[in-house]
Amino acid sequence: MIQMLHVYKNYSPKYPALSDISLNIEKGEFVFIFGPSGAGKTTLLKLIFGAEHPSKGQIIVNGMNFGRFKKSTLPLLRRKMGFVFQDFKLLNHRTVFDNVGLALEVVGIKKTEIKRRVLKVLKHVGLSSRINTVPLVLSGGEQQRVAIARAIVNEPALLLADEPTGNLDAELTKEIMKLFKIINAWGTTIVIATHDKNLLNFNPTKVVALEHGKIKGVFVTGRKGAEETATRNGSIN
Amino acid sequence: MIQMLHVYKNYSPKYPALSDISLNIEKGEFVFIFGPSGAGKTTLLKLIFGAEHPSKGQIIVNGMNFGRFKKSTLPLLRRKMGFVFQDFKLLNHRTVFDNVGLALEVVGIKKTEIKRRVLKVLKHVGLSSRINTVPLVLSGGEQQRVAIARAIVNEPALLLADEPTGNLDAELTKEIMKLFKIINAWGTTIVIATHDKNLLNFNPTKVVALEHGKIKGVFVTGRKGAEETATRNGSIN
Amino acid sequence: MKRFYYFINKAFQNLRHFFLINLITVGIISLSLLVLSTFFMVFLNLQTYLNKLRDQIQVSVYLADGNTPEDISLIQKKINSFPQVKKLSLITKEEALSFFKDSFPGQRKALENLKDNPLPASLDIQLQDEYRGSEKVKIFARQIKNIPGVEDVEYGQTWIEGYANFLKFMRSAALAVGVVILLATIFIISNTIKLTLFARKDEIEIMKLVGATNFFIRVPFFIEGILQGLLGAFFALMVLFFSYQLFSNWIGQSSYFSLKFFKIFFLPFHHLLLITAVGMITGLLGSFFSLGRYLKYE
Amino acid sequence: MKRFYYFINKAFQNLRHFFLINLITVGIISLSLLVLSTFFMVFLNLQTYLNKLRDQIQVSVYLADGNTPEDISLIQKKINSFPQVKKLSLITKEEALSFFKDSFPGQRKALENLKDNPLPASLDIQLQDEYRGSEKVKIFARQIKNIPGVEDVEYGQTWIEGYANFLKFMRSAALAVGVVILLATIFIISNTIKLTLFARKDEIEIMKLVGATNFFIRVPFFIEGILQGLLGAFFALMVLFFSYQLFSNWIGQSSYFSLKFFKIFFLPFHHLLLITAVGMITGLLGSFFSLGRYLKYE
Ligand SMILES: Nc1ncnc2c1ncn2[C@@H]1O[C@H](COP(=O)(O)OP(=O)(O)OP(=O)(O)O)[C@@H](O)[C@H]1O
Ligand SMILES: Nc1ncnc2c1ncn2[C@@H]1O[C@H](COP(=O)(O)OP(=O)(O)OP(=O)(O)O)[C@@H](O)[C@H]1O
Ligand SMILES: [Mg+2]
Ligand SMILES: [Mg+2]
Repeated sequence: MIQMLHVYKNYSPKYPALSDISLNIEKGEFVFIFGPSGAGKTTLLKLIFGAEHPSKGQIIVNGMNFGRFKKSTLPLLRRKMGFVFQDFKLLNHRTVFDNVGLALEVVGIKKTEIKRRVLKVLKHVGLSSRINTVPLVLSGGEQQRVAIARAIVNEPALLLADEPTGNLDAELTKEIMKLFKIINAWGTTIVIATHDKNLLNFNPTKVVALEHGKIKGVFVTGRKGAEETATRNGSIN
Repeated sequence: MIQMLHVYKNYSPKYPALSDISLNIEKGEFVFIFGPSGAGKTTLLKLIFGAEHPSKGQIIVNGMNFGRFKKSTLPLLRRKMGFVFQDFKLLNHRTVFDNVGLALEVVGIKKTEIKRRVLKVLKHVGLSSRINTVPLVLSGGEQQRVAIARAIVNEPALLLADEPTGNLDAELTKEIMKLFKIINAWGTTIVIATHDKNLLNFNPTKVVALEHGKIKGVFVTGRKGAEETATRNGSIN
Repeated sequence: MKRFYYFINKAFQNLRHFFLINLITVGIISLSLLVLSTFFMVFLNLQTYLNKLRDQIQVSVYLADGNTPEDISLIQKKINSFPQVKKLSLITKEEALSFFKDSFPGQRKALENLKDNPLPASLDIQLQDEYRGSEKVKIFARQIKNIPGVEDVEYGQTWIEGYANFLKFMRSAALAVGVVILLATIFIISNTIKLTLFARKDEIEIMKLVGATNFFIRVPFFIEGILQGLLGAFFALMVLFFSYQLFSNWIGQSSYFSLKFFKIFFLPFHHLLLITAVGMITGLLGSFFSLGRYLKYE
Repeated sequence: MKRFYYFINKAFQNLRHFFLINLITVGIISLSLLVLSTFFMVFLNLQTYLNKLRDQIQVSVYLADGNTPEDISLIQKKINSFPQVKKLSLITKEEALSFFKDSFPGQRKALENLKDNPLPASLDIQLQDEYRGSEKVKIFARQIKNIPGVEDVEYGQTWIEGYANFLKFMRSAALAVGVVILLATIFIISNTIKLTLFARKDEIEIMKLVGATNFFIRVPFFIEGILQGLLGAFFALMVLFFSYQLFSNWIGQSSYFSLKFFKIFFLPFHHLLLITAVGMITGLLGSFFSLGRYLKYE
C-alpha cells in the first residue's frame, strides 16, 4: 500500500522534520506512528496524503509514485483515502451533515445515497443527535468525531488519522478504536499518528516509533508486552 | 476566587449543557474539571471567563458578579486571567512572539519588558527556537504550548486551561504540569478541564467530576488512591 | 447534465449561505455598473442631441439678381442632381425681405424706406446625412459656386468647424472618462470577488483535501460570479430605469423645459446587454483569477 | 501620547501585514475616488465654459434715426446710471453698416446700391454679473425701452431662456449623477473595508479574549481606515493630475483646437481637499460600522 524510500523532509534547512525514512506498509495493516510532540508524525501522514512533498526520496502510495504522476490525479487518489486532521479542518459554518457529506459529494454520489451513508457513519461515532448543528458550537470531542466520520464515510482503502482521540475521553477512545478495528477488518489500511502510549495497547499492531524525524524502531504491541521486531531506520516487513 | 450558585446553561432548550452547578473555588486552589466528551467542561470554563452567560444562576469571580457589572470591565477582569483554549485560538499568521506578546501588549506594557517576559515563558514551554515561526507551520503540540505560554505570560491570578495537554506526549505533559504546579505555588488559582484520567494523578488536587452537565461528585486525588470528599451536586469546601 | 444541475444548485446554495458577503458584493457590482451605465446614458443622450444640432446644417445659395425664373429653375435642377442634396427650397427676394423684417423688427422702419429690395433670392439646401462632414460641405459648396447664376454660397463655415471640434473633443473626453470608469468597474468587481474569497479560502482548502478536483471546486464559484454580475447588472439597470422615469417625468412636468428641447431616451437594448455582459464577464473572470491563488494549495 | 504612537505603529504594521488585502482595498478606494474626481473635474470645467458663454450676453439698444449726437450722449448717460450696466459702447449707423457688410458678404452688392443707410445706431450694453438672469434682463430691457429716443431693445430672449434652461438641466443632471457617484463611492469604500474585516475577524476575537478593550482594538483599525482613504485619495488624484497633464498637452498640440476655445483647468485646491476628506471619512466610518459587528463577540 505505502512504500517510503529514504524520504527526507526539510521545511527549513535548520530543522529537518523527517530524515531518511524508509517504511513499507502492506494493504490491510494497522499501523501506529508513535512519537513525542514535534517528532514529525503529522508531516509523515501529510507526505502520504500528498499534502506535502518530500525534499528527497520516493513515496509510492497504492502503486502510484508521488514524484511522477500529474497533479490532476491527486484528487482521484484522495478519494480512496480518509484523513482525520489533527486540527479537524471542518467547515465551521456548515452543518455536521454537510461536512461529512462533502467527502461523498465531491465523488458525485447521489443525494439519497449520501444521506443514507452519512446517517450511518454519524451513528457509529455517536453524533446522530447533532446532525444539523454547525461544528462551531460543538465540543472539542464532538468536532473530532465529525472529522473521523468524514474520513471514513467514503469507505477509504487507506485511513490516515492524526491524533484522532486527543480530544476524546477514555470511553469514547475505546469506541473509536473499536470502530477503526472493524474498518480495518473490512480491508482498510489504517495509519494512526499518536503520542498516546495507551492507544498502542488496543490490539496487536505495528508501531513505528518516531523521534526527531527519525525512525527509532518498529515494534509490535498489544500481545501482552511489546516486543521489538525490526530495527531502527529499518526496512520493515 | 470563584463562586457558582445554581448555574444553568442551555444553548438550546433540548440539551442543557450545564444544570444546577454550584461550586466554590478558593484562591490558590488547583482544580480539575473532569468528564467525558460533551460533559460541559468547556462551557463551565467559558462561563468563568465571561465568554458565555449563564441561563440561570450567579457567578462571582474575584468578587465581581458577572450578572451585574458593566460590559466594559470584562477586559480588565480578563487581564488577570489566562485561558488555554481547547482549539488554541492563535493568530495563525503572526509569529509565536507576537501571539504570546499580545496578552501583554493589550495591557500597555513596554516593548522591552514584553520581550523579556515572552522569551522567559517560551523557554519554560520549550519553544525558544520557534520564536519567529508562525503557528500555521507548527506541530499540534507546539501550537498548544504557544497557547499555554500566552495564558501564563501575564502572570494571571486565575489560569483556566481547557485540555491543555491533549496534543502533548507523556514527557511534555509532565513538564507542563510541573510548570502549572510552580505557577500555582506562586499563588495562581488553576482550573483545568480534562477527560484524561492520567492527569489527575500528578498531585493532590480537587477534582470536580462532570457528566451530562451535572456535577457527579468532587474528589481529592493524588494521595495514593482517590478519596471522595464532598458529594454530588454539592456545595464544595 | 445532472452534474450541471448540481453545480447550479451549489452556486445558489453558496449565494444563500454567504448571504451577507454576497449582498455586499452584489451591491458593489451594482453600484459600479450603475455609474458606468449612467455615464453611458448621459453620453449617448448628449451625442444624440449634438447630432440633432448637426442636422440643422444647411447650405444657402444666393442667386444673382439678373436671373429669370427659368434660369432659377434650371439652377434648381442642376443642384438637385448632386447626390449630396436631400431637400432644396427656394426663397424668393420677397420672401427674403419679409423674413428679414420679421427677424429684425428694429430695422423694419428703415427697410420700408427702400425703393429696391436689396436682398437676393436664395436656395436652402438640406444635405444627405453622409455629406454633413465639415470637409465634405466645403467641397460641395465650391462645386455649387461654379454654377452660373450663383452669386455666393454660405454654410456657416466657422460654426461647422467649431462644432466638429467640439464633437471631437467631447468624444475623446468621453472616451477617456468612459475607459476610466470601465476599468475601474472591472477592477472593483474582480477585486471585490477576490476579497470575498479570502473569507472562503478554508472552504476551498477543505474541498481539495477531501478529493475535489479543481474543476469541481471552480465551477460553482464561476456560476456564483456570473450570477453576482447578473444580479448586479439587473439592480443597476433597474435603478437607472426608475431614475430615468422619474427624471423624464420631472422634465415633462417642469414648466422650464420645452419637451422637444430635451427629450432624453433610455439606453438602447444592445447597451443594456453590453452592461449586463460586463457584469457577468467580470464576475466570471474575477472568480477565475482569484481562485487560481487558492487552488494551488494541496 | 505614547499610546497614540503605539496605535499609529500598530496601524502601519497591519497595513504591512495584510499587504495584499490592503493593496486591493486601497486600489478600490482609489478607483472609486478617481471616478468621483474625474466627474467633478469635467463638471466644473463644463460649468466654467458655460459661464463664459453667459458672459457674452449683451443687450442691444437701437436708437431712433432722429436723435442728435447730444440726444445720444444723454441717453448714454441715462443708461449708464442703471446699476445693471457694466460697460456701454456706441455703434454708429456707419459702423453698423460696415459690420453688416462684413457679416453678410453675399449681400454686399445689394447694400451698396442703397442711398440711405437703413441700419440704426445702437448701444451695446454688457451687464453686471448679478443681473444676467433671464428675468432680470427682461425687466432691465423694459426699463430701457421707456427712455425717449430708444426705438427698440434686443437681448436674444429665446437664447437666454434656452441657455438658462440648459444650465438648470445640466446642473440637476450633474447633481443627480454626482450624488449617485458619491453614494456609490461611499458604499463601495465602506463595504470593501467590511469585506477585509471578514478576513480579520479572528484577530478581533482573539484580542478580545486576551483582554483588549474595544477602544484598544478599534483605534488601529480606524487609523488604518483613514490611511487607506488617504492613500486611495492620493493615488486617485495623482492619476487624475497626470491624465490632466497629458490631456491638456494633447489639446495644446492638437491643430484642431484653438486653445482659447477649451482651456481645461485642474480641480481647485479645496476640491482636492474635499475628495481626500471623502476618502478618509468613508475609510474611518467604514471601519467604524464594520467593526461594530465583530466587537459584540465576547
Ligand atoms: N509547514 C511547516 N513549515 C515549517 N515547519 C514545519 C511545518 N510543519 C511542521 N513543521 C515543523 O516540523 C516539525 C515536525 O512537525 P509535525 O507536525 O510533523 O510534528 P508532530 O509529530 O505531528 O507533532 P505533534 O504531536 O505536536 O503534532 C515541528 O517542529 C514543526 O514545527
Ligand atoms: N455555542 C454552543 N451552542 C450550542 N451548543 C453548544 C455550544 N457549545 C457547546 N454546546 C454543546 O454543549 C455540550 C457541552 O459542550 P462542552 O464544549 O462544554 O463540552 P466539553 O465537556 O468541553 O466536551 P469536550 O471534552 O468534547 O471538549 C455539547 O454537547 C455541545 O455540543
Ligand atoms: Mg502533529
Ligand atoms: Mg471542551
